[in-house]
Amino acid sequence: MPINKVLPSFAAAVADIPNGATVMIGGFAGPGGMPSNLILALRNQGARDLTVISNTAGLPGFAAHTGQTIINQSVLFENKQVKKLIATYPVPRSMSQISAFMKAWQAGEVELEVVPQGTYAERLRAGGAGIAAFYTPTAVGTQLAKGKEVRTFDGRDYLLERALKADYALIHAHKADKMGNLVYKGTSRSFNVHMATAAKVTIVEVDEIVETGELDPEHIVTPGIYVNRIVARPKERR
Amino acid sequence: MPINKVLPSFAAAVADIPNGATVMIGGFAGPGGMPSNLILALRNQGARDLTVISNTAGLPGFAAHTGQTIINQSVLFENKQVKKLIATYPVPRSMSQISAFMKAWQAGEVELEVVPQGTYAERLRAGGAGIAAFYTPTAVGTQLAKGKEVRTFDGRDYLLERALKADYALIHAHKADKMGNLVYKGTSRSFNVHMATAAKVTIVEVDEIVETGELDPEHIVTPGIYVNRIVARPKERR
Amino acid sequence: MKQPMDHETMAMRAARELQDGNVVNLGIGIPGLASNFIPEGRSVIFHSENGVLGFGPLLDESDGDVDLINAGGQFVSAMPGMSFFSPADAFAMIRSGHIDVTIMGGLQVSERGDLANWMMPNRGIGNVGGSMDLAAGAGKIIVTMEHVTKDGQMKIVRKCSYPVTGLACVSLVITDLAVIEVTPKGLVLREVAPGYTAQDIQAVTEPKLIVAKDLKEVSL
Amino acid sequence: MKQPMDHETMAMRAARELQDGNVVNLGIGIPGLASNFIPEGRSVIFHSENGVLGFGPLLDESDGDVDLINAGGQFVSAMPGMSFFSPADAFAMIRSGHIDVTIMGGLQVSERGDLANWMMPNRGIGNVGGSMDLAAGAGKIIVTMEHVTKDGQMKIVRKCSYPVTGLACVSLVITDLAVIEVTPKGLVLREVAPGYTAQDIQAVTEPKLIVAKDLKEVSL
Repeated sequence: MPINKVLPSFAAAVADIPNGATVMIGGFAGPGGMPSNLILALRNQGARDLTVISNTAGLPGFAAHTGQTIINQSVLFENKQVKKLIATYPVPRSMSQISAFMKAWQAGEVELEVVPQGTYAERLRAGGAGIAAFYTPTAVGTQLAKGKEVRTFDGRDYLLERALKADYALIHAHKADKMGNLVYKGTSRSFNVHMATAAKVTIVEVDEIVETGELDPEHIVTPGIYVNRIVARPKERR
Repeated sequence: MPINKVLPSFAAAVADIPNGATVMIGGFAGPGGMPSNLILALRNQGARDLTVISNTAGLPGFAAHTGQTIINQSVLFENKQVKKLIATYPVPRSMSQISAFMKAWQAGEVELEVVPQGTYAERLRAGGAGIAAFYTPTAVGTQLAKGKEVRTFDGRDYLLERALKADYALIHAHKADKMGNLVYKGTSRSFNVHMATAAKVTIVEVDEIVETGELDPEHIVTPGIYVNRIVARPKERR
Repeated sequence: MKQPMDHETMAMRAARELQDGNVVNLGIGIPGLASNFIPEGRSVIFHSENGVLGFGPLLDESDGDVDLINAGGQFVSAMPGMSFFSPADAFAMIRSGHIDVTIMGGLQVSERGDLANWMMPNRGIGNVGGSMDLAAGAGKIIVTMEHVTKDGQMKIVRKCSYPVTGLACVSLVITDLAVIEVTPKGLVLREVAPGYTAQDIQAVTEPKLIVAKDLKEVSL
Repeated sequence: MKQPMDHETMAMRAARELQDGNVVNLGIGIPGLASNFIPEGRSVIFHSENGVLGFGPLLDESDGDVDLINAGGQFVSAMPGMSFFSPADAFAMIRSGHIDVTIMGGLQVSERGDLANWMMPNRGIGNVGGSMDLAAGAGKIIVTMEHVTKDGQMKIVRKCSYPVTGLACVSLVITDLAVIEVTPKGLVLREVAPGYTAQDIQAVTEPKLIVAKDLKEVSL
């Protein structure tokens, strides 16, 4: 049977995510690369007590055009589905902006682990690469090093950091073929590419689905073996 | 000044490699992706006591067409320029074939460190990623784990492995633009792509040099900041 | 009449283990031949350590392209859906459990599934290549090898005397004489080559074999 | 007459530190403005943590593309030689020393070059983003910030009281009042804003400043 991972709806793609699951959510922060329709489907599906691994918790207006409607992780906090967030940039830049996450965090409803962004990227990569842990020079001597092993190599101190893995990854790519090979667009590649490799089930929202063979083997960024489910955005929501 | 890293000759590109340098040599094993002209230039240049980091020590006939002349790492062993080799597949597959490296090794003229290929790839990547060391499940319980720290994460044993770095990398790519952005061809990408990031000075032999801007930003595999010197193969030797 | 399996038959038997949609890494030699015998109706994606997924059948040298090889140095063909990537990415796939099955050659397999296949001790030097990474990371490890060495030494042993490639990693051993499963209880003899009995196999196998209740002749 | 530098002037001064061929990462705010003032004849390659190298000037929102942003969420322009890659690759570049210069904002800089810029303790929560990786990995770290806070607190201090981003990592501090170099011997006052004396700067700087023999007015 030719491999075909395309599903008919975002709802079908996230239907089996159970309460208590660990879910990676891709993108960087703005609308580019954000799997908005999958996030919305997870909001509507209602799974609770989620651990969310995501660069931000939703930043209002980040890298968006004025008036552009942006659906991001924020809806999951508004809907009280998240018990823990692992992120690098959890709150709006300005202290005057209050996000749904910030409210939940202030109310003590959600736990937070802040990770330096390079360590976060590397922990995701390690999760998808079968590497249990690694030593990085980042954050040595800071409060984010608290409780972590420090070790000296060649006269320099490094922190031991563990791999990040998840039950599900919700990501966005530009194009997929039916086998799940993916290409991205510009800086919207971002964390999508690492999360695809680090989750048991990777679900991709794409702008366009093409026939297997249409993507140049030299240009494929995420090989299809990492992808489990593909759903195309309706044209009007691309 | 527009950046232009193109040099006129292979000899000029390797002229400053000193005795005792650590040199990575790219490619996998066959002629595809092998920086043959740079290797030949290094042979002619004559630097001695080199530590060579390379997947093989030159495998006669590997992935080559009958009668095809192949210049590979072997010439450096023939010319007695190497004091240590770090490799995954150091000798010919058949016990009846004797390579220049094998002779030198049997004569006690060259030291050998054998590394599992995945660990080798990951050590190269770590060298280019500022990661000092990492824990991998590969080789636990084997003789290649001798002297290495074993540590248990989530009930599984892992080995601690260190990054590999070098003074110089000699690599092959398909095309370069003048800033040093690189694309490769098929499976000839191989270790070239990791070595480019892990050496202080990366020297690239390419099939073709194009103007900066001609390579699609989505398709560049090695960004130009990793590349120091570029030399094009003469057309008849591509 | 006793009829050991030839290499093609062993490869055919190994290929039967490949399920629809499996991602598969094949060693050179007998394992590589398995790519010619994928059961009808099953899509299998081939992976190689040098950085390629989804390639097609092996090519004759004259048709081959030096820029499209597998890790064994064989020329392979292009297929729709193929992709290229770095060796670090190729081994990331292996270690993270994305390779469902690997078929490898073997020098020795032990009772508990330890594998030795990277070094002939009498040579004093070995080519490890990707074997240890596959032993540590691949989902199901199938070893295809002769049941005994050319000079009659047993290769299925209590404990490997050759340097090991990985510990307790082998799931299934397919030899010219038998198909043997590695289980927590020990080695289970599942199938024999035509004309062979369980006793025949035990005679050339060092550890005590558990004979499957439904022991049968190898079928393809 | 005393004339503090405005943000554009601070950015101009910071831009003078960028050498031909440098790979440069700019934070948002004053650092980002520096991209408008690269000295004539110098080629500088801009890097951003989200996975892009070699982009051009910032774009107005109306001209921007959501698929071409920097890590600060600003729209940037395409340039010949630009490349896209993953964040893990972007931070590999940072940690491995391939970023020559980074210009960042600061909340506090200590005598020995410790930097605090990721968390206002009174907020109780911080956005670390890529700041700690840049602090650990970038070649030369330039901090641009006001010399004192809005309510007159000193920001160049003996020891940071805010949570630190990195230890002994800052090379140069450019404030609205002065240019100060971090050296093994201590902080060296190199340049002052028009009309300011060394005493003026010392009065708003907690650690003892070493006054450069050739102390001069900031020149652009």
